[in-house]
Amino acid sequence: MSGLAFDILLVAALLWSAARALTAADLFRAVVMFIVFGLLMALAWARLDAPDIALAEAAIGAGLSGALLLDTVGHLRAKKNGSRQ
Amino acid sequence: MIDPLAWLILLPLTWAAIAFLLGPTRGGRIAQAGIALQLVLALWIATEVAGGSSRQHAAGGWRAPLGIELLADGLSAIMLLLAQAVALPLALYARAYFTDHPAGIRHFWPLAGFLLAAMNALFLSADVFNLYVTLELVGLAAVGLVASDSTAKSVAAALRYLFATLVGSGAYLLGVALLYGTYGTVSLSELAPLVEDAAPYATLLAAGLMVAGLMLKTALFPFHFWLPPAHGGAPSPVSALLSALVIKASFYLVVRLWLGLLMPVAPPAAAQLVGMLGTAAIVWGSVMALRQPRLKMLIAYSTVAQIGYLFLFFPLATHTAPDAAQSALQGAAMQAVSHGLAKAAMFGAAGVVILSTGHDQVARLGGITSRLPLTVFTLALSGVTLMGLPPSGGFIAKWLLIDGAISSGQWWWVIAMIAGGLLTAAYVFKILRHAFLEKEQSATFRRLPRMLEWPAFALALASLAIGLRASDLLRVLGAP
Amino acid sequence: MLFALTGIVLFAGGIAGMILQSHLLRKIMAFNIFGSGAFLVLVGLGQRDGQIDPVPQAMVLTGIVVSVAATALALALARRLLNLTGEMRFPREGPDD
Amino acid sequence: MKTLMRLLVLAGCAAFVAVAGMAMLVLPEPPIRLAARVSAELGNSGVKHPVTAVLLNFRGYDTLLEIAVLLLALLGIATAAGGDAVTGRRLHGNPQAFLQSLARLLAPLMVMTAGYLLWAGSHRPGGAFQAGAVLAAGIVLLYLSGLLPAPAGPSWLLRLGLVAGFLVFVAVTAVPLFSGGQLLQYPPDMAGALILLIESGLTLSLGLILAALFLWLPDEHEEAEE
Repeated sequence: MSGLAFDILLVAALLWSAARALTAADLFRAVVMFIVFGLLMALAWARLDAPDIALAEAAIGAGLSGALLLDTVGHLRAKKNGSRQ
Repeated sequence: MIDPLAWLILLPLTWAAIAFLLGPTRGGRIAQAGIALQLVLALWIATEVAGGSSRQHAAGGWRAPLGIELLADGLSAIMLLLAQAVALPLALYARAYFTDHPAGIRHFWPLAGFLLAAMNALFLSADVFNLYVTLELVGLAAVGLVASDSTAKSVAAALRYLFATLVGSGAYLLGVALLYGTYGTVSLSELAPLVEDAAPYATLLAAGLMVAGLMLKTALFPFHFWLPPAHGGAPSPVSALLSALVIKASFYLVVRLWLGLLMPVAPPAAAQLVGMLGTAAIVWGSVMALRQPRLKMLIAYSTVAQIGYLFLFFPLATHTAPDAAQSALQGAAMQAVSHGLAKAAMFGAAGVVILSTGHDQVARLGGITSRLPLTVFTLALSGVTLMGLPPSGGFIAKWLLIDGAISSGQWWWVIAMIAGGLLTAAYVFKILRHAFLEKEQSATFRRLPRMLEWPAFALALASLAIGLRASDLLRVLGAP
Repeated sequence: MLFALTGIVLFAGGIAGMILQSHLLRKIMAFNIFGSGAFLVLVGLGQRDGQIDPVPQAMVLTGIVVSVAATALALALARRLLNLTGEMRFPREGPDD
Repeated sequence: MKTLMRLLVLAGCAAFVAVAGMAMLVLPEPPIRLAARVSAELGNSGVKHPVTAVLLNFRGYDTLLEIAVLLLALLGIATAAGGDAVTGRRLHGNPQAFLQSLARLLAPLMVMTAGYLLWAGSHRPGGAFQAGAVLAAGIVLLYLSGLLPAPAGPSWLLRLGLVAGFLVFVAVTAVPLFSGGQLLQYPPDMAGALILLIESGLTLSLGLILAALFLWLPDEHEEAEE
């Protein structure tokens, strides 16, 4: 039963982080929420008895994609600041 | 010994990787050799299929449902033949084009190799998940090609195309997930009897998702928004590849799924709706083509219109008499083939015009008839196919489709097709009228290598000649 | 089954985000979210009786790699567009020169 | 107008969720059980971990195409970066000393982890993809700390490294065709060894590809043309 309760919490957190990633006004926050979403997905895969996917999601899904996105936000900010000066 | 199915996929994969290693110059040579070999393999498969034997291949030696099966039947054989037959002249054309105008050559050959491998794999696969992977391969290769001259315009077009294709394959993948959840397999041959026996709502939903996703990828009206900038803005050899072949790949897949899997669950109203979208595409694409000031954009909108004809297949073949369905399939296949050849020729000719005059404004084409007579001839011949005049392949295609419409008692599609033919004539004659005008004072023409004009002309000639040899093509298609 | 239903919601939300958001980075995140939704349906529905099924798991592994490839390509194109136009959204359709 | 559009899209998505949710809840038992077939054939697959067996044996052909997808993305990125050669990202300022010592410490560990994951893949979760990701992280770290020189354009050797794993995979796929077999059909007693061969090649190439996906993104100050 505690398994089910955990799953429901996990699903709620997943949906919340996805919604925030899509709607957060600040781009940086949105990307951070997206990485949180990726890590929660890894947890969901673990709950679905899929450790291989959990590993891949954490490393590639949240890790690499997150790094790519964060780097791009940084790039975007640098660009904005540069053009203002 | 040599299994043509497997080699049609492995050969382009290999030369694509080697072309990446060797760089553009030597890569181009190896690519041409590879495509020539592929054409031989495709001809081999077509002859075998016409002789009445379809070929199968179980990847890894595992049969479905555990493994992935490859299958070549009449429809696959024709599409394979079309892809290699268009690719070979285009490869010759591309080498000449990029020698003259090197922007965008850097990764052209490996991208084109992966694109061909992906399309061949798509035409041969009999496994819906494997088809998803091939769809993504086709999409990413095409996007890479669109972006290849990396100007703001082409990058924006590539990105728009990328998002469209990703949404399309996402919907397709969700459909696959629902099918797997319902039946426990992704093999087409295993799924077909199961779907016929029992179709819960999930199957219907999966069918809708897959067909809608593929329509987005085929740029059927109103999902065509991404096509004109992508096809009109890319370097000409790329435009030719995309317009002639890439959209046909996703169209082929809709037909394959419809005939082999989804027809029993498809409501007739859905087929009528698809036909109406096809009609809207014909009208809208042609009208927009007529209004384009640039030659390549005109040709790109013409593709939007010609896609419409392909989709008339669905109302004609769904829950109609067998002979009507038969002519509908034959008509759609002929349309795919003749449009593929003619459109590759047209974009090729447009590329010649751009390299020679430095622009592709339709209104400033005056004088090209005396300077580039072969290219004008190419435009005219491929125009004949698009309009559907005899004896072209386009004529046979439209004739078969009209036959299917009449024998299934759906005369209203005939009106759509005839109106489409007239509109096509309008934009083809717009090009020719300007081409035959006197040369403007300011216009300058550059001399071009011969290997630029001839491949495009050969393609245009083939689109006409295919009408004379239609019976051979239909024999390949008709085989079980 | 719970996860499969979540997958459907994520898919629909991701598609909505893809259509409604104009910023390219958000579109790319939306793509990843609806992709994850489809993956959850694939595994969640395949294992709805609680038995482990390695086939959809392997498919999702393939799918994740494909998504990352597409994400990286989309970001590269978006950054190139940013460098060329200074914006991270699609330029308005202008008249063709 | 815009709010209307937004409402329409959201309503459409909500309707889709309702319909799809209902359709999934009333789903009957699937008639085919692939999981059982995988366990039945696991003994002939050359590995003990079912996911690896599916990924590199039963559906290995999917995986071959998936590597092609990665290479394609890389080609697209190199194309989008523009210019005559990929210059890659440039380091701004000197990396701190602590980052360098951290990288010196972590890099060998990461190579070992990658090796372990690769080896583990045959009998438990892990495999070429996870190993490749760790390797890629190591390469990026070495690069960011300034220990690895920036690639001055994709040299012949680097390009070879990028496609080597793929070419090994294609070769293993093609070899059985010459003796009348099917593509990617392993002889049963060599399946384990061949899968390990493919995975080793892939780990190296995936590490490089994934790192390159990150390092080749177009950077801001290199646009001199036009």
